[in-house]
Amino acid sequence: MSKPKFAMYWASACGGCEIAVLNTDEKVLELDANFDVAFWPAAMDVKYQEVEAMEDASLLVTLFNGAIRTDENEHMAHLLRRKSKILVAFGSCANEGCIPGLANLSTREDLFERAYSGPSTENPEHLRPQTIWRAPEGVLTLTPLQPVVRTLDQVVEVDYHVPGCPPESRQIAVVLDLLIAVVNGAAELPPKGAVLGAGESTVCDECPRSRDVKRLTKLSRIQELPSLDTTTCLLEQGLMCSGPATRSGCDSRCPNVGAPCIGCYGAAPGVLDQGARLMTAIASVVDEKEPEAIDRVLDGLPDPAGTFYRFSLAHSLLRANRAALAETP
Amino acid sequence: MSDSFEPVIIGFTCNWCSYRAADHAGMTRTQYPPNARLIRLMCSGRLDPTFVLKALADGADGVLIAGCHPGECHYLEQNYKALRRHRLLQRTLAQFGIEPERVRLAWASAAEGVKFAAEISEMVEEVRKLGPLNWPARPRPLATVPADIPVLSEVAA
Amino acid sequence: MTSQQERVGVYVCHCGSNIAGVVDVESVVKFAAEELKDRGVVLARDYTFMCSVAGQELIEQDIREQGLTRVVVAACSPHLHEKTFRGACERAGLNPYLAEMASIREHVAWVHSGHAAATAKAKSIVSGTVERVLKNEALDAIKVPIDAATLVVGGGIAGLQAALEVAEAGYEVYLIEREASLGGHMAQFDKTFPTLDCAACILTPKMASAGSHPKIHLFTWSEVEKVEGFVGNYTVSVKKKPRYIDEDVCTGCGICVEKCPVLVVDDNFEAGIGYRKAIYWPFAQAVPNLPVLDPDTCTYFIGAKTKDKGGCKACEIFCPTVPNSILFGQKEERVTLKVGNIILATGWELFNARRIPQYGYGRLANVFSNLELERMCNAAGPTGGKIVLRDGQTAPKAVGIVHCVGSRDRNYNPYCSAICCMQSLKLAHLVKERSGAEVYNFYIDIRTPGKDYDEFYQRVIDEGVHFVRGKVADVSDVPLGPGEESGKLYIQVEDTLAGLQRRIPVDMVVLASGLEPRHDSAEVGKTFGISCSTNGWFIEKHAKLDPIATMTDGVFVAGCAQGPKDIPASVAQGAAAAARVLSYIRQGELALEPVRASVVEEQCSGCRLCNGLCPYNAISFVEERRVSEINAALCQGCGTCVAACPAGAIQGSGYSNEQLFAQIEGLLREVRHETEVV
Amino acid sequence: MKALFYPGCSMQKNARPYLDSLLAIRADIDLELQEIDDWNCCGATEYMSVHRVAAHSLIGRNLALAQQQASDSDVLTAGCSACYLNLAKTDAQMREDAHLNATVNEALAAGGLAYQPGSLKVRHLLDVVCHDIGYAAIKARVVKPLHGLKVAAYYGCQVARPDYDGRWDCHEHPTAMDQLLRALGAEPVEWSLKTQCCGGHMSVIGPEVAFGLIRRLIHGATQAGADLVATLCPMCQLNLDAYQVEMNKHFHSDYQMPVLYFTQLMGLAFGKNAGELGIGKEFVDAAPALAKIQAEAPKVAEAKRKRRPKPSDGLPPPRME
Repeated sequence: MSKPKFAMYWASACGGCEIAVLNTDEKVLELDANFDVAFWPAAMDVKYQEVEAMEDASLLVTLFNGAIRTDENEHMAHLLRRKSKILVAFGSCANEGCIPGLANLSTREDLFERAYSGPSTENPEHLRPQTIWRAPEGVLTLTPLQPVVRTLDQVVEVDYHVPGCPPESRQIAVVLDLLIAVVNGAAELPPKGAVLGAGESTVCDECPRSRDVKRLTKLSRIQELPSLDTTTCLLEQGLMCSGPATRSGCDSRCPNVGAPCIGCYGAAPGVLDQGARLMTAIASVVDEKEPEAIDRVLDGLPDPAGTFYRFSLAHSLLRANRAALAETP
Repeated sequence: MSDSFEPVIIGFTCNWCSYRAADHAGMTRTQYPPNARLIRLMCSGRLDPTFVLKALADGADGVLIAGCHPGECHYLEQNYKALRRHRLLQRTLAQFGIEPERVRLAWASAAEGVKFAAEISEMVEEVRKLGPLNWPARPRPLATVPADIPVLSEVAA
Repeated sequence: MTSQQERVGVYVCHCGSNIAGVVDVESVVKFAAEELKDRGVVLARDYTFMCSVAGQELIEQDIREQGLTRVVVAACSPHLHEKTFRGACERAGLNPYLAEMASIREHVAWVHSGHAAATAKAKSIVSGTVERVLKNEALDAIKVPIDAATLVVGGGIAGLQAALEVAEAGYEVYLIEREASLGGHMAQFDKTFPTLDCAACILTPKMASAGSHPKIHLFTWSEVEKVEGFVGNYTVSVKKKPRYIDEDVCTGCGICVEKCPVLVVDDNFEAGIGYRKAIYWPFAQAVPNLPVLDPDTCTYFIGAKTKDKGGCKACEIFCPTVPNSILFGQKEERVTLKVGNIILATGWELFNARRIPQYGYGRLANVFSNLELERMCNAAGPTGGKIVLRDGQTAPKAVGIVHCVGSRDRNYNPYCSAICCMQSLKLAHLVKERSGAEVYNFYIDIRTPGKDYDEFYQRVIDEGVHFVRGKVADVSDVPLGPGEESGKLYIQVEDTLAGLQRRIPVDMVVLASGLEPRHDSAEVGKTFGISCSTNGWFIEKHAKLDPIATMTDGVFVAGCAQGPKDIPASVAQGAAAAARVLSYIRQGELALEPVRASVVEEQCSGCRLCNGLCPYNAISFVEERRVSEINAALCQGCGTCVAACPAGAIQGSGYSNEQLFAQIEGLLREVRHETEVV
Repeated sequence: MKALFYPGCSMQKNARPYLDSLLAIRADIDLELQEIDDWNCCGATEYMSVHRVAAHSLIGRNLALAQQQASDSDVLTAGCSACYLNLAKTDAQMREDAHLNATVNEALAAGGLAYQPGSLKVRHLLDVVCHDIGYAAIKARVVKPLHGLKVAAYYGCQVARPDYDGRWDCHEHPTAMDQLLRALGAEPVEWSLKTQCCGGHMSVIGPEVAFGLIRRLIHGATQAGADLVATLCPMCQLNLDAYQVEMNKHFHSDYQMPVLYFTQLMGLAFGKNAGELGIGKEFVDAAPALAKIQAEAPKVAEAKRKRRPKPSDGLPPPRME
């Protein structure tokens, strides 16, 4: 019997998810032993045309990482959906837009302006990337940037979600073990739509720091604090920690080493909008009553949307800035 | 923007003051524009910013949050939580390009039907001036992928 | 459960023409029946009066015969008839919390006039309510036991009446009075209108019975500091201010008062026109019969504060009791009481006429307030009942009584103080009877809507009292021309009946200052969890149908604290409040709305963010399991923690996220659009 | 403190002592006045009832010029009550009435001007002196306290009412000037007629009506034991002072109540000489009254220990608190 086929694809993302899979060490060998790796651009040379030539649903499972930012991303999402029995939104980008999703607060023009005419760019001719370039050697094409970043499940149906930026290697191993077990008939697939490789509570559940009632009178950035207490809750020390509103599963990696959680595992189960949960939670414990005094505390959060929606913007209720959305067809 | 634009406003009111202020406006036959549709909460402290985001994302042009006057909350001081959330929400919404007039916080006691009506009238006019928000709906994927996916090189060309 | 499995019945009420006159009821019914069919609406009906017995039976019948699992009644405000329709559901075997009301009368028909827009709004409200009710869950009312002990705050006539009624029924009453004696304002009056019986004669027996009643525990010179808990189970913290008197030893002989050498103006009981000692009785018939020492004027206390040594101590020296009753070192005490219900009868304050400087009060010697004149008329007052000018001797030959001072005036208080017309007529009668002076009343309208009140007005007219209809512009001691006599007070008024300006010279002006809420009524309201109207009076639960209860269950109002009223109305309201409390006590337990928050432990990470948000301290942290927990008995259901939980781990019954999200979607039905990616 | 200044016509002529005394004291109280260049008549009290739009436009021109010339301060002050009220009224009504605003600005546009209502803070001079300079700063400048001088503070009808921006403690019975007088060392008397009418232009149109009103004020001040009346308005000063003589003739009376501007009293307390302050130009000679303060201020006798009240003294006296 031939081995079931496995694919992994990298759309708009940094590549960290790919590294995280490799970081599972010998688990990759087990993967190879149980699957026929049919398509994995980061690991092997396969052309898109070869994927297009595959039979529909011939891939058992595809781990899709990266957001949908370009026409090419969208095309590959459709293609892989078609060729895969199980499509997994793998990592924060595919699930909720992640850091690339933050670009949704700006229009494409703003982004180009920043990238190609910003203070650190030398570009006196105001060159901009072109989608088609006719060179003497032939026509070069570059996939067009879409108006906003979308998540995989806003483009195609997704079977499972593995959150994290990147997903913890320990958790990836759990997911791979599950897949291998399913292939060998030792386990059944969880219900469609399930979140794999994560906990059911929030980061605080795993965070060892001691905690008390919260009364925020000042919010600081970490570099502004002279020192940090190593054992008490970071939020209580005035740091914006996203832990209370972020799905558990990472073993509270960041708070463990004194860095506040930035929310990469996304919203807790059943939550519609992670940013709104952070917003309401933080605002609720501001210990002031007068509007001016409240504002003074909130001034400690210079970029609320970027803070609360650092990872989940593209998947949030509003998804993007109004001007950027206005460019969508 | 056309003159006939009638904004749709979702109003979140508390059971003790602002919802009763709306009742009071009724009892005193205080007329105000019919653009606001009210939802009763027990307290403005129940106001979850998610409600506001959802209302705006689902087609409302504005959201009114109304509670008891500061210091007069039926639950002692929960309306201050609404105040804080509103201020943070406003800061966040600004980054999404949503004008502050679209999300108004108002205080009205059970006896202030006239004030409540005036708040709605003012807000309707302000939002009318801003024009429709018309937030694009969340994309939902089709259950099936089209059978004929074009070859990528053709898409790019 | 999905909407397909639910069977929703929608009922649209005409409310006579109240709703149907503006909203196209038929169209709303059609909308519900056709467009909301796929949402689970299996029948939609309209009816003239849904709240009528027939209307309710309609619902009951449909539940039984059509198998409705959810009910929506589009009618008036839920504050009026939610209970009615829930009752109908319950009778038909449907959990009452599976019914919802859509307010299309108060929120639509009564406030909008355009038929099309009003009908469209009514439809969206119905749609929102249908979506919401689909997410409703069957709930059971929460039962709480009622502590039979009752707190009455305020020892004026309204509070006395309430306390006596509850105590007579055999239940404990704690009666708290801020002043040193029971009696309130009524004790200051001489006669009461319209019968002119003496206030003391009818009040003091009540004070005495309250003072000696075995079931009434008196706390005078005391104030309520903190109230915690909820109906049936309040914990009240009372501050007892020091009297500097040993209450257990003092016999009330009065030697200390007699010997005290310090005489100060009594701004309280004597309203500023009489004197008292530094140690004093509030008044002769005070209950309890104990003096009180005022450390701000007592020579000993002033000396102790400024020169590190006391002085005088005459009271202590002459006190005949053993041990000595004078306790210079007495301190404030705090007492904690457990009660089931609270009656607030905190009364009123007099409008400060200095705020209208053109009337000269506080500046011109012979301009008096009505309360000052009450004391002047009183045989036990500073002038022994004689009507005299400021010099204490001269009888006035002409007296002007200015009505509506601070009342019915947009610059001060817009409301009618209700009692000042009758009080002014009474004072006019007494002044005329005692001094023979000419008496002029300057009024806007004379309001005498009580039993035998207008008869009294006619009597005063017959006695020769003058009535000038017009608002007084100015009271001045300066004559306008050489034709006017010096030494008089001139009342400048437009006589609107004669159509001319008048300047009437008098010797004495009496300002019928209106009633105002206590200066700290907002704070007191906050302590007891109730609110004040824009004018500062405590808000009753319903202006007509429940002028006794408040929005806070178990807290009732009586007397002028709720709004200006005369003695009979105060007594009636005091008794009514007592009856309401007795009804609760007899029921033994109360059913409360099952709107409560609860923590889903599996989702709670124990971040403790919610812990400080509850004003009732219902949220606690369980160290062993590292989760937060909500005490359902303490939770009042505001939902603040539900909205604040960052993990979405707190659920709110009755107002769940699912219900509210669904309602938002339903309300936005016609503007909501979902695009699909192609 | 800097302010734009609208002098108005009275201060140029009959109320010259008001202007002179103001100029004499402005350095002492650190008040820098920038006169509006090319100002015109305020329309006095009558024009508004003759033609509302024209009157507002006339005043609007002054406001527009002031707005145009404003550099460091948005405060526009006037010493004359009528000038002040007209400026304040036009500003307030233009703020409230969009139609009027448009009409006035249309008229102003013909002269190349425009006024944005609300852009200036229109304030009476007394308001600026009492509330911006402040009593403490004034008291600190006093070198010759007016001890022993009893003064009736007279505000007239136009300053405290209708009080568009809520600047006065009480409309019927204001106390700002009383407090100012106290800061100068004088003793303000308590009297009923602080904001009663002085007769205005009735002294010209219907003198008998004016005489009655003037007499009442002068009698009231006399009855209250005042040595002189302090005023803040050229019209009031003119009526009470110049027409006092006529009034005496009319009633066969012999009141001698001097009427000075509050700025003149400030000047005296600041040690300026009377001539510099325009004192001496008044009809009713202020010299006898001012003689009280020429001498060394009488030593205030050590207050005798207050006698304990006895009920036989009559009822306790009335109090303002």
